[in-house]
Amino acid sequence: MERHLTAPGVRIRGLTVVYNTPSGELPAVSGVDLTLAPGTITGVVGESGSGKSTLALSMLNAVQPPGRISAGSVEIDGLGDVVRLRGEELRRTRGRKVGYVFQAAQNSLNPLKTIGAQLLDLGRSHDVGDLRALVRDARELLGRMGMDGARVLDSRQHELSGGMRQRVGIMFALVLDARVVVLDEPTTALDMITQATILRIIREVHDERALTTLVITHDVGAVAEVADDLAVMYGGRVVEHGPVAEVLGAPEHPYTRGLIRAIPRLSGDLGLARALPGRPPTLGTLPAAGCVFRERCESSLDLCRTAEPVPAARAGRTVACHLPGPHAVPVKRKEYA
Amino acid sequence: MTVTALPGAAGRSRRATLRRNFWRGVWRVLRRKPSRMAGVAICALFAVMGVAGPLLYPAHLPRDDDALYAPPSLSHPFGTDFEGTDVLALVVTGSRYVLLTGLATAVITVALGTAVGLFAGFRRGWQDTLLMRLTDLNLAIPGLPLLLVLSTVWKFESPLEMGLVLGLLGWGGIARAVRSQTLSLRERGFIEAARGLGLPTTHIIGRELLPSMAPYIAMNMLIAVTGAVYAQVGLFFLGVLPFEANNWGVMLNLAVFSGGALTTPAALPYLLAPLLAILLLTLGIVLVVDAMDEIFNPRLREE
Amino acid sequence: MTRATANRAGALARRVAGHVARGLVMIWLVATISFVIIREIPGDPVLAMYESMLQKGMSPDQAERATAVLYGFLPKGSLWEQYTGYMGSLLHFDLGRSLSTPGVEVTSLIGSAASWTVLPVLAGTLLSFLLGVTMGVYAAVRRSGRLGDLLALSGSLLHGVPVYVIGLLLTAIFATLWPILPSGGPVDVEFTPGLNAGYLGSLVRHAVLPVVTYTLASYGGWILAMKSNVVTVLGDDFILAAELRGLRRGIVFRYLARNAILPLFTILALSIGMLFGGSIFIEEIFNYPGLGLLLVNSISSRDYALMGGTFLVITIGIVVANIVADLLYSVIDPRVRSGGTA
Amino acid sequence: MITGTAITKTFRQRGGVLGHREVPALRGVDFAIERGGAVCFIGESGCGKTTLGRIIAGLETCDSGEIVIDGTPMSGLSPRRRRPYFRRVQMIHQDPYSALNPTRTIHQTLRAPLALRARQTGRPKPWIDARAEELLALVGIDPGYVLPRYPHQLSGGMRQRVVIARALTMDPEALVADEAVSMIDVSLRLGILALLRRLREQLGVGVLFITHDIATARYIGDESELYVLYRGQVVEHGPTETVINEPVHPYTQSLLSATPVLHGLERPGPDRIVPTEALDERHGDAGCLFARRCPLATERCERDRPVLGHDPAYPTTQRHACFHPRRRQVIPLAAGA
Amino acid sequence: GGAAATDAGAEVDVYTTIDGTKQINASAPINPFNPVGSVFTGYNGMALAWARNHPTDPNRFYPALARSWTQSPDGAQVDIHLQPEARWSDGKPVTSEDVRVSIGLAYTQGGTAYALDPKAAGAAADVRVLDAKTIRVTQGANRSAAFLANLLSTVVVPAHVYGALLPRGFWDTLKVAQHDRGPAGERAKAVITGLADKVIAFSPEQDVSAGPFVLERVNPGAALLRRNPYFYNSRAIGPDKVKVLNYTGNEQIWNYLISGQLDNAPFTSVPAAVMERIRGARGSQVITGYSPVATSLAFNQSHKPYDNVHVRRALAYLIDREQVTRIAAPEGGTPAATTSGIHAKAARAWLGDGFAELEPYRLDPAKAAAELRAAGMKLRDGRWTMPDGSPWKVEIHVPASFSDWVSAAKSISSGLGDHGIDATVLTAADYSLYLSELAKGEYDLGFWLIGLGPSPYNIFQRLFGQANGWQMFGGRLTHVPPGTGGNWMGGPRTVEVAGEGLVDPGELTSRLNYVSPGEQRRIVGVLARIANEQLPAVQLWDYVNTQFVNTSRYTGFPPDDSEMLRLSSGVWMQLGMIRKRQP
Ligand SMILES: Nc1ncnc2c1ncn2[C@@H]1O[C@H](COP(=O)(O)OP(=O)(O)OP(=O)(O)O)[C@@H](O)[C@H]1O
Ligand SMILES: Nc1ncnc2c1ncn2[C@@H]1O[C@H](COP(=O)(O)OP(=O)(O)OP(=O)(O)O)[C@@H](O)[C@H]1O
Ligand SMILES: [Mg+2]
Ligand SMILES: [Mg+2]
Ligand code: NI
Repeated sequence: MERHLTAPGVRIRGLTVVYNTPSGELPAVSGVDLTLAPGTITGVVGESGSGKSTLALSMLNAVQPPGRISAGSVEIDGLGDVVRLRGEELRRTRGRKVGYVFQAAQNSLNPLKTIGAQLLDLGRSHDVGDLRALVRDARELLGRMGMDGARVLDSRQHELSGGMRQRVGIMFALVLDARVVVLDEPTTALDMITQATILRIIREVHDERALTTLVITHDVGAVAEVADDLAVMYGGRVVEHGPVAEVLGAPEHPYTRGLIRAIPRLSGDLGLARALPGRPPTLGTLPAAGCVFRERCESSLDLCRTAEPVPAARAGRTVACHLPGPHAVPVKRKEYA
Repeated sequence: MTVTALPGAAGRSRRATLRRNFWRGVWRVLRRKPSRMAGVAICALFAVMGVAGPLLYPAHLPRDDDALYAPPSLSHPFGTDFEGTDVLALVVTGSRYVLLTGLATAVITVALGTAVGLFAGFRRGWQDTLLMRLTDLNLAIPGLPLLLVLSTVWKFESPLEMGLVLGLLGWGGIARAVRSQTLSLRERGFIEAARGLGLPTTHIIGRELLPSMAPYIAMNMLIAVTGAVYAQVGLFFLGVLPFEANNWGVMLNLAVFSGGALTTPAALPYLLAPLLAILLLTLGIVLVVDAMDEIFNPRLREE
Repeated sequence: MTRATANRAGALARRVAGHVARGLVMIWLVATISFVIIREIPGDPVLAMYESMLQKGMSPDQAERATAVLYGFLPKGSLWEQYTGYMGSLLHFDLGRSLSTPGVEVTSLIGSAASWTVLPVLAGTLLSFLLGVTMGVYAAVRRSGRLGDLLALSGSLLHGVPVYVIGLLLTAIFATLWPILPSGGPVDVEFTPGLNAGYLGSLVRHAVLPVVTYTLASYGGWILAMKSNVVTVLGDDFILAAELRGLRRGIVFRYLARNAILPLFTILALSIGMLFGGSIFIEEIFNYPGLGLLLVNSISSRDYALMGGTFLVITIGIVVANIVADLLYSVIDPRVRSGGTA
Repeated sequence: MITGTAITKTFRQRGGVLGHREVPALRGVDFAIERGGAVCFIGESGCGKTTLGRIIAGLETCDSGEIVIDGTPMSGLSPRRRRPYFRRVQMIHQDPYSALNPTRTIHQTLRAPLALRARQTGRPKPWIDARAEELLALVGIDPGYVLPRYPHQLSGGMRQRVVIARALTMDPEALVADEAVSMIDVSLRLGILALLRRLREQLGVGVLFITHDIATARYIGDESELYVLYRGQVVEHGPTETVINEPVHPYTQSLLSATPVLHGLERPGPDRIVPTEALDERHGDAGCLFARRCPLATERCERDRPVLGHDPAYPTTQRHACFHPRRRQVIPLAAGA
Repeated sequence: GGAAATDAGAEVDVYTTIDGTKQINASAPINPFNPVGSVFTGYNGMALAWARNHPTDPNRFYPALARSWTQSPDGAQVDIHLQPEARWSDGKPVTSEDVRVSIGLAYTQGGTAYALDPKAAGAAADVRVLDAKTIRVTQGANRSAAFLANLLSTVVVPAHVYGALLPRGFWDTLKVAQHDRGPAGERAKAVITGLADKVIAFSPEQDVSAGPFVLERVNPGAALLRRNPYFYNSRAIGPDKVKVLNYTGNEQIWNYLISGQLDNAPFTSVPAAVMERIRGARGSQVITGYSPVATSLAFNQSHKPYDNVHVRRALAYLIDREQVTRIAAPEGGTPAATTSGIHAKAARAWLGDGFAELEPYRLDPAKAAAELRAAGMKLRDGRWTMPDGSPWKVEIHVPASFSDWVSAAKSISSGLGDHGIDATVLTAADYSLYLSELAKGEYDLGFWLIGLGPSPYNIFQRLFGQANGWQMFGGRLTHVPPGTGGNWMGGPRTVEVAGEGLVDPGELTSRLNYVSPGEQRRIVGVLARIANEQLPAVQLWDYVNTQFVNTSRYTGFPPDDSEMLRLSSGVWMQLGMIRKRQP
């Protein structure tokens, strides 16, 4: 099969997703701008409740009620604005154009059907003419990920280990040759060694198939291992976005800085490590105006209380903070928004 | 670290606040759907009927010798029975026995079922196996047929006895469900933690396990009330229970078998009145059960 | 692979054996309990038969002639002797001879009654199952809408209302106020039994009210159970995952339905077993000659053998249904079928 | 203060009427913890960490072996007599969501054990409420805010602190913290770890820390010891820093190598060994338990099982169970270095 | 179903009825010896003759298989002459041998006429076939006035079907059983009674009937009979088929009647409202006649205070029998004129003017109060108490399954309540239980059937028989104390009767069996007075034989008070009455 070796780019603009709660509609993602450069892996990190999964679901226009996308667009090269898609068109996009690996891939398979049967369902749903070829592809992909494809296709969910299920999830996302892949917490609940393997597979498959990949996780370490770019979310906003090494090596946003400092690490000075003070915000406790992070920020300004910082390019990345950055170098290599 | 000794009153007032908040939460849950209010109103109506109903009428209900099976009228909204007694009065005064039995049965069923289920689930081991076999047996014995057989041996002379027998027959389902709930709750950290802290078993069962199962138990209790009312009215209807002057089931029985309610419309009101009472009671309880989960769940109660 | 299959079959066989063993113990226990209870029931069947014949206007001599012979059918010997005799003949599937239908084997009475019970029970249960399951899915999918609410409420109400209320109301409506259906009996006698239109038509016409009553009485339970199952499955990740893979709605729906129905099949098996005993009210109201009515009549005529036999058969129905439900569960749910810890 | 010798535990799983399946969870584990000391157990999922923790906390009994608390061997005592000893060892559960009864306020949750404690020690009633506030303050949360609330109204971090406070009501001498931070947001993990360290230092409470994330083990404080468990066996033991920096056993090395590298802050260690994924564990119990996954395994490893012991080549504080011991530098190094 | 019935009836004439004596049981054999067998008296079940419904004389019959009979003047010997044309439905003639086999089979079942015990009153001692159509039966030593009646009610079955049931040498064995006093006799008795099961269980493949109909098919809901072309009076039979519907409760019969499905329904109790609807049905007619049964409220005289005759009388004065009957049996009963132990119609015939002299016990609170005071009962705050001041609660027991009795009991208790006596109704789960508890003496007051005519012995044996302590053992009368041997009424063994002195009512009753008609009349008079004065029971209402017929398809039903009314419509047809209505 001949592959087009140009990966599509993805541009999220002004995306706002609200959830309908007893206290009104509250934004879980508000005004997010994010550009996924073609052929890169972008990692999104953030604490629980920061809106990562919501963002990921928006990429397929699949926010579940009581949530809805209230504003913004998700432009994917060759597809247009996913948020506008409806009905059949939307269904065909899912799986075929945009692959999604579920947060809890552990449970993302129908417990009653074999993987093979579910694969055929997938093929039929997307009018794949040659189902044999589909099965062959799937077997190949599974083999590529270090499994016995034939056996896996014959198995049901409960006969597979966590790591295997996760790989089956990845297979489902890729087997129809989707070029944009979204992985939501692909390694949560897996142990260290399995996690390492999955991360390696993600990286390799991404490179082989020329994908544009979004990896969502709360584990900075996992992202750092695979991603090219890193977006840090807090309270429904992307507060910092840039090349992974730079964001980690020289965090600009105080939240990023605090987050990195809070990661337990195998080496380095124990004394420097410190937990972020305060509690992670939830929909209800997010401040209505000003910077969402200001209550936990060690260097918040008066300005932070009234004005919400606008994401701005600085030091080779985009940062949403009122604090002046150390070196204001314009974005060079890629576009970060 | 500051240590402030709190006066004992603080604890008490804290508890009072808790209670107040609880009732406020209940109110909020009920207000969320008007149907729930209706349910509570219906249940309250029946409760009042059971408590005060018989007081509204003389001990011997008046009879009108010339109005046997009279059709519905203003003075007799549901007509009269074979003796010329007002049917509505019969339904109202009959509610006490029916509801009392229902309540007695429900209490016994739930208490027994919960106790067995809790014990089995909490103790595990051979006691569990034994109790579960017993439960299986209880479930395998067909209840209604056995009741029919028993009714020839046992004189159900008081609502309590009635409740006891119905309760003894019906605890199996609850026991099994409570056991599985207990088993799953046991796996929850907080029960294990309580055991690790060395808290007494009474505390663990009474304060930790039971409250967590409260909505479930309360729901079962209500359902058991209806179940008992039905079983009992049904047995009276079949005519195997001792005669009670005013009793819904006896009314059904007499309406069908001596009034010919299913044959001519004349005695139909006499049949329909208790049927409607049962329907209404069911409706009320169904509507209240609907709110039960939210009432007992602090999270749902508050929002 | 073959080894695994063999292992699996072995595990299943062991499971079946275990269930059957436990079921047998249960049946023995129930048989013993019912034996003791039934033998302890006071009441003189012969006297009762005599007196009721008098009341029907028979002359005392005639009545005496008709009942005198029944004394020979009364159980004799000590309780223990009766018990061992009873258990012994149980082993030969011999339930003794009926007293109220003298000279007739209890097994044959039960056999013919069972066939009348099975017909409407099966029809009613299956009908209510289908109806309840469909409506349950609908109520779950539309659970925030008015219609869904209404469906669920109707389910709770019907589930809660006792079966005799339904039966009495239906009879009052369709046999009394607006008499379009026969109010009782199993079939008209004019028609030669067999596969002819008249007989079958009559069979169906007589079965309508009982079956509808069964259906309405159990429909509520199904709709509630199905609704809650569907809501649970809807919350499961694999449904969302299937949607996110772009599966056709029909396929997603099938995933949903299959997973939600699965646990219901075991309840279905159980409820079919239970209904044999629970049919008393319906059979009483509609004069349907099934097991329930047989039991009631055997009790009032103190037909010990028949009473014990019917009771036992009803219990066996439940025990067997339990076993079937358990096995069914392990057969249709692959998670249990493999027998492992998964 | 607490020592365990040769602790074994085998679970029997019922498989039908006759068949039993035996799952060896622990195969002769020795450990010792001093007053105010810290012991960490690490290992993959299913290696027996939780089982060990529960045995130490008295929630489970071992098949053989001996737990000695304050010089009293537990095996000789009746369950009733054992209880006061085990009360000195309190367990902190992994999941702060299920560890608190959702129907009880924090005040109620703390009151019950405190009332018991008051009865045991003959303290007056007012002490109970005072002590509750004191303990909450000790774990770093505001008693006034927390006491009247239900668990669902608190964040994960707060809940875990409440759980710790509850464990402290019994004035324990040791805490068993089973994955106590793995369900807590990354940004807050260090806070809990720091709290445990502070409890060690201030109250002299020993901490048995169970984790699958070796990095967190470092943060439990100085002088902690690390036990690496593999399939119910300790394969390496030594001071935490030593084991992390100079692991000897290939399994330890695999675990450490699997830890993601924070690119930009760190670079991989030179000797990382590629971890092989978990095989079906039902296979072979002969020889070294790790042999099938070990890239270095030889014939001998398949045959004999190495025992945990000192190796003259390494400091006396470090023990391992391997026929091919070799120190490797696998942990990430600082990026700048 | 009604519609289906009329559809099918379009081609053949189907006569629809129900059997009042038993429920249809499709599993039961087609065998008249089986109490629930699918043999319907008068249709496919034939006796030698059919008893007339006479108030006083049990020996009046309509001929059936016996065309005529002659009894010797002393009543010891009866010659029976069979219908010369009688044939079985397979064409074989009905012969004396058939009758002999039937009598032989009857011996295995036990009964009055065919008792193995030769000392039993009215037992047949010898059966002799005189010719193919004549048979002679001789009564044993203990003569009974009921002998002829019992003999003529013998059910006749075909010898070629049932004959094999009697083993070879049966009649010799019977002789031994009847006459040998030693072990051989006992053995022979055992052999004969041992046949009972086999006889009852005997199940012919198909019906062989000498009646006007023969069974075609039976299912749980109904039995279908078709005409027997060989019936001796076949020309008289109108319908082609007879459908006997099953019923489990009266309410079903009501439904059948209202929808006009039944051409005839025998005695059925009916509430007033239903009766109105039935009368409203097209062609529907109600025939009433004499039914020798009455309902009473009987006392347990071994329980206080019912041992006191004043208390019993007081209660009798307080029961408004008119009202009770109106509530419980508005169509099926007439309020008892007094308590005589006899149905009013028979009582008038037996007692003549004496009937009017009996105390009628009309509702009279004042007399009741006087009687209660005479019994030492006390009135406190408007409620009567026991002489010692302890509360008095009248507990009326009824079986729950008889709704008319339940309503009556309720009405009585309400009425007593109105007059200061606390009364409750207690039900027993079913009739079996009721009877056994009653017999054990557990009840104070219970409902009890009395007045079973027409034989005077049967009438009074209900009041002064086993239930009151008098038992017949091997032809000897004994008396057992209350609480034993089924003596629950607990009355005194002897009573003072004005003009008679001290009499033993049980002994008097047993004498009714064999004394001359004149003596019978005298004894009945005495016993009626005892029943009226001593009040072992309060007679509540006398049943009326209410029959329903529908004349839209058939005509020629018997009129009110016909002596045929207790016989099935099959007998009416045999007697040539029922005719198809001409369009
Ligand atoms: N169905 C819902 N109804 C109401 N609020 C919701 C719903 N789903 C999510 N939210 C809220 O939206 C916010 C974002 O949720 P989201 O699941 O996107 O977070 P996340 O970053 O993926 O968190 P996690 O790391 O826990 O998966 C949270 O505050 C959450 O409480
Ligand atoms: N109650 C039990 N019954 C049967 N087997 C058990 C039981 N508890 C644990 N096991 C088994 O014992 C082994 C060790 O389990 P344990 O929970 O101690 O592992 P763990 O190291 O804590 O794993 P995780 O990291 O997943 O928490 C596992 O194979 C597990 O399946
Ligand atoms: Mg998420
Ligand atoms: Mg664990
Ligand atoms: Ni139910």
